[in-house]
Amino acid sequence: MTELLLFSATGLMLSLFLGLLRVLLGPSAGDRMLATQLIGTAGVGILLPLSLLLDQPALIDVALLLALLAAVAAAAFTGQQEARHD
Amino acid sequence: MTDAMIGLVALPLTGAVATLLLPRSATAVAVGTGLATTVAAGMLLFGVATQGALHYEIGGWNAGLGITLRADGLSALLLMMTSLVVLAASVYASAYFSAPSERARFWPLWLLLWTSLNALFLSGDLFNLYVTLELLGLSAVALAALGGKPAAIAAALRYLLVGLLGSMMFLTGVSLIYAGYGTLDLATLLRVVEPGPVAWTALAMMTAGLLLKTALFPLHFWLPPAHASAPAPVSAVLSALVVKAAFYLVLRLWLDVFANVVTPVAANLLGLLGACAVLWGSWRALQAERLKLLAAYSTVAQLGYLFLFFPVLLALPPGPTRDLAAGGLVMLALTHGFAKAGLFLAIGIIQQRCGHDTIRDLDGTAQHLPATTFAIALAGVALIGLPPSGAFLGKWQLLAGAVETGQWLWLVVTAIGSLLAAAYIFRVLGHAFVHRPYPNQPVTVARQEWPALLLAAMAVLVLGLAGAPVWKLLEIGI
Amino acid sequence: MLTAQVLYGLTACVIVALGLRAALLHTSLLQRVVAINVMGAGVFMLLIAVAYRGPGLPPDPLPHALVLTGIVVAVSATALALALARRLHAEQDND
Amino acid sequence: MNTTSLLVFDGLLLFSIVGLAWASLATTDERRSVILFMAFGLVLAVAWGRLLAPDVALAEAAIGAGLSGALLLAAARKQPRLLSPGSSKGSRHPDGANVSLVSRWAVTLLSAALAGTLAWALLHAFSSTPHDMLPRAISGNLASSGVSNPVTAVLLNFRAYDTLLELAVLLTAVLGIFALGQGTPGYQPAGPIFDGLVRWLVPVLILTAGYLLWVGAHAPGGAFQAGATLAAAGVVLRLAGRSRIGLPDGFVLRIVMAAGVGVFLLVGLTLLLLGRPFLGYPPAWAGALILLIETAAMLSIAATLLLAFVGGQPQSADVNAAANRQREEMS
Amino acid sequence: MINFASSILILAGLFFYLAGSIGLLRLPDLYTRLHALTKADNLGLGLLAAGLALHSQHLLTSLKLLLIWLAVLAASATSAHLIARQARRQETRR
Repeated sequence: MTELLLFSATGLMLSLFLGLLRVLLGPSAGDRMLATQLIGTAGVGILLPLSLLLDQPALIDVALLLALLAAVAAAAFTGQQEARHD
Repeated sequence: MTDAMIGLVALPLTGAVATLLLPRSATAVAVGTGLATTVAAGMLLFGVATQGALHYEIGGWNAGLGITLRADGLSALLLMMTSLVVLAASVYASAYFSAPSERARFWPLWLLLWTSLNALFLSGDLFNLYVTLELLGLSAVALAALGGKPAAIAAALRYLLVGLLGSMMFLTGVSLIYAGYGTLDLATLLRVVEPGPVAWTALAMMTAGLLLKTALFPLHFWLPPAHASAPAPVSAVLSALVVKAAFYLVLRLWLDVFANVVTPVAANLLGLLGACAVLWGSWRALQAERLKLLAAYSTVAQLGYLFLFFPVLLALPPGPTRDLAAGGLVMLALTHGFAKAGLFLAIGIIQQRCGHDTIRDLDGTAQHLPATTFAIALAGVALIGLPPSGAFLGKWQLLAGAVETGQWLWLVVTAIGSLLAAAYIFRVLGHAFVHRPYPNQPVTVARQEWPALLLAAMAVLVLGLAGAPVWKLLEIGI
Repeated sequence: MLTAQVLYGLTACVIVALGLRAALLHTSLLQRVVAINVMGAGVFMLLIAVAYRGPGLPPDPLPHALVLTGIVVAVSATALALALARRLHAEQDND
Repeated sequence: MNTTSLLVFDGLLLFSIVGLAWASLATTDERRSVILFMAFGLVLAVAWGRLLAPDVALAEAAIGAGLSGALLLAAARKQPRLLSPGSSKGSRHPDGANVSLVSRWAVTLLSAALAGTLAWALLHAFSSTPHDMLPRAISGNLASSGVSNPVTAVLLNFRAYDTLLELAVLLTAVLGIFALGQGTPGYQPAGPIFDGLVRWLVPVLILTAGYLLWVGAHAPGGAFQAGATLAAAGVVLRLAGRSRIGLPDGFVLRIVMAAGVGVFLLVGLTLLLLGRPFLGYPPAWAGALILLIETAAMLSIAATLLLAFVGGQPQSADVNAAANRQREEMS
Repeated sequence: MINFASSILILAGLFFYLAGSIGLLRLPDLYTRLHALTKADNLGLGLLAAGLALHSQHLLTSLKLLLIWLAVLAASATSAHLIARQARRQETRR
């Protein structure tokens, strides 16, 4: 099981890293936002196996907080857009 | 006596909370708190003088695990100066700010600034020093922005960013120290620190951050606009005390905690920067068109003196001669603190009564505001370093040290700097004493003029004529 | 020496330098604030790397506490800087 | 554990961190810079988790990736191009608006030298055996600290004085912001998608804050993380255009702002009067006193951060409503 | 048995994550990337969370994992909506 957790954490990290490449490559703002979103979900995902792997149950709380705040951030963008255009 | 140390921090902090909750009686609460804090500073000074260096373990945890407050001669003297200057400026401010909303904004921030100064002079822990530096920086910026004009806001903003950069550098050094030595307690560090990559780099980072905060040439660019556009009592405290706090830390680190890490080359570098600051600051002060800007550039120059003599101090062998020179340096810092605070307060009166502070248009001020002009003249005596001011005594001891170690360059710079200071002070007084045939009625503004006069007199008469105890106290400390 | 400690510590040095460089070079105020925050993150990373004692061993809690204090101080300063900037621009728009 | 695989993980993580820092500092687009900074904060939270610092990871998630981002984003939005002191009178930086190539290179070299020097010093520090005096002292005294989470013990007991001053820093910042005048007007009421989100996000955030406060005594968490989470709930409400975002006003607001410092001082000074050292809790009472201080601190922190987001004294609900009505009429 | 099931779920989650990010890098335009990614990472996180919940067999942890998934779903739905609308607006402007 340890190997599996290690493998999945590393794989998710790779996924995050690929998202970073898309951020750096662009080209459009939409692409960057999409990539940022991937970084967010991957970041949340990594913490889950990491929590078991390192025996740190609190990392689940970190993931929860990140997920909730990702929703806040998304809300911030949307709210701003809705206020500007509707 | 050790409770006085807690009082020095807890009293102004409690006052800040009280003035926030009771804005209507804020002035009374603040001045009352100020009196109590000054009594605490006096008690601490007495305690240090009679019992030697004091320390207090907060929470009862021993040094290392907890945070220890420490007071020796140097910190007790600076705390006393802080209390007197802030108390005088508080009395002044109670008349300076007239609108209730202005007062409600001013007092809590003012007392937070005082808290941070006291906490900084007392702190015996590197990370705690970082927190006090940030508290000091943020409260100073918030107060400097109270002027409300775009120029004041812009200057405050730049002041904030520079200060933040400085404290980040300081924190980098602190982290390295923890990495290398596993402790943050200054007294423990004094025992364990040794020359090497960790100590050198950490000291360099901390010093660089502090020099940025104390505005040593060429990192002084932010100071004149920030100090010149703040309200008068704030300018007084910024110039007299806030930059001094960073200087105190450099002194503490270089002469005390890291004394065996410092190299002569580094000390000479500081001295050279100080020399440039003296010359450049005095020159710009001479050219300044506004009084407040003159005072601010003069601060740049006076801070230069404080660093100019670092190489002298470090070249002298530890012993009585070095103690004499160190006492001279502290005396210089104290004199400048009182004199500059008095000068800024006096300039504030001129600004309020005449509606401007343009030097060219000051003609007849001596007839209009005699006491204020006298305060400026007294402060000027101290800034030039004429006898009997404390600065004269201080420079005398330091120059004796420079001669003894054969460092003639500092002698020359001091001479030029003093001449330039005389020139800019007499330029102001020359205008102020021009006799106008139809002068404005002489006015006295007691609640504002007394603080200015007393501070200036403190610099010239008390420190100059009765300064011997300063040297006595410094034997307990540095 | 612990490999992870060294790796994270050296990265922290790079981030401090990146932040300092941007803080000195950027002309946009907002980005200067971001740069100082990045520099701060570098210092925090340094401290947390110092605290690390290896897998399975409890880390030194003291640097963690220092970093928590540092984060709160940094966010306070950021908030004040942004408020000052907002006021400054409002004043300039009025002119 | 197989350390080589963690090495791959670490490598990717560190590349991502440096890459995001670089990307967020290299762009001249303020909005992009802020968004990348938020992503940087998120990845940092993962790194803190990896280095067994879950307390810091929580704070980074709540403040670094969350509230700092919201603050910066609000600033980047309202002044899309203006936020440069170079363009304003009397605030020119010596670099000027256009940084010359020479100074660019000089600064780059300086920074590189700094990185090298720091690395050199750090490697020296790491090469000696780690100093375990303090960690041992902390775990040795943990039993009498009133809490079992060592980080909370350091923050609220061993180094409580730091935390007191830190709360004073927070208070100073918000007073400084207040002195600059009124906050920005509220937002317009949001559309339906957003409203649906708000309806469940706010209660969940408030619950999470309570959980973090309570759990801080024995597990990662505490007043700071909880306060920031609570503030995030207020931020969401404000973004949704609600006129009430959970902030009291007038005297009550001032009490909430001062509560953190005030309660801390009250406890410290009361102990002094009872003949104990300043902030020296009796072990039997330590847990309760810490919880009391933390609750007050959480409220102060939440109010302060929310006020910072509002940008000054909150305008009263009527003013906001009037502004909204006006905007509706205009559109 | 439970271990086996949770392993499969975790691996499947990982697969979707990686597929999504490779799609983000390789697919030709924003729309296809958007669709690939939002599906992939939501599904990926869901499977991952399910696998770990099965593994931990702890009620509070499982609840937290569920909440994490829901929050990410909401976040990604709102931001996907936003990105799509922005892109559409830019196209109509062209």
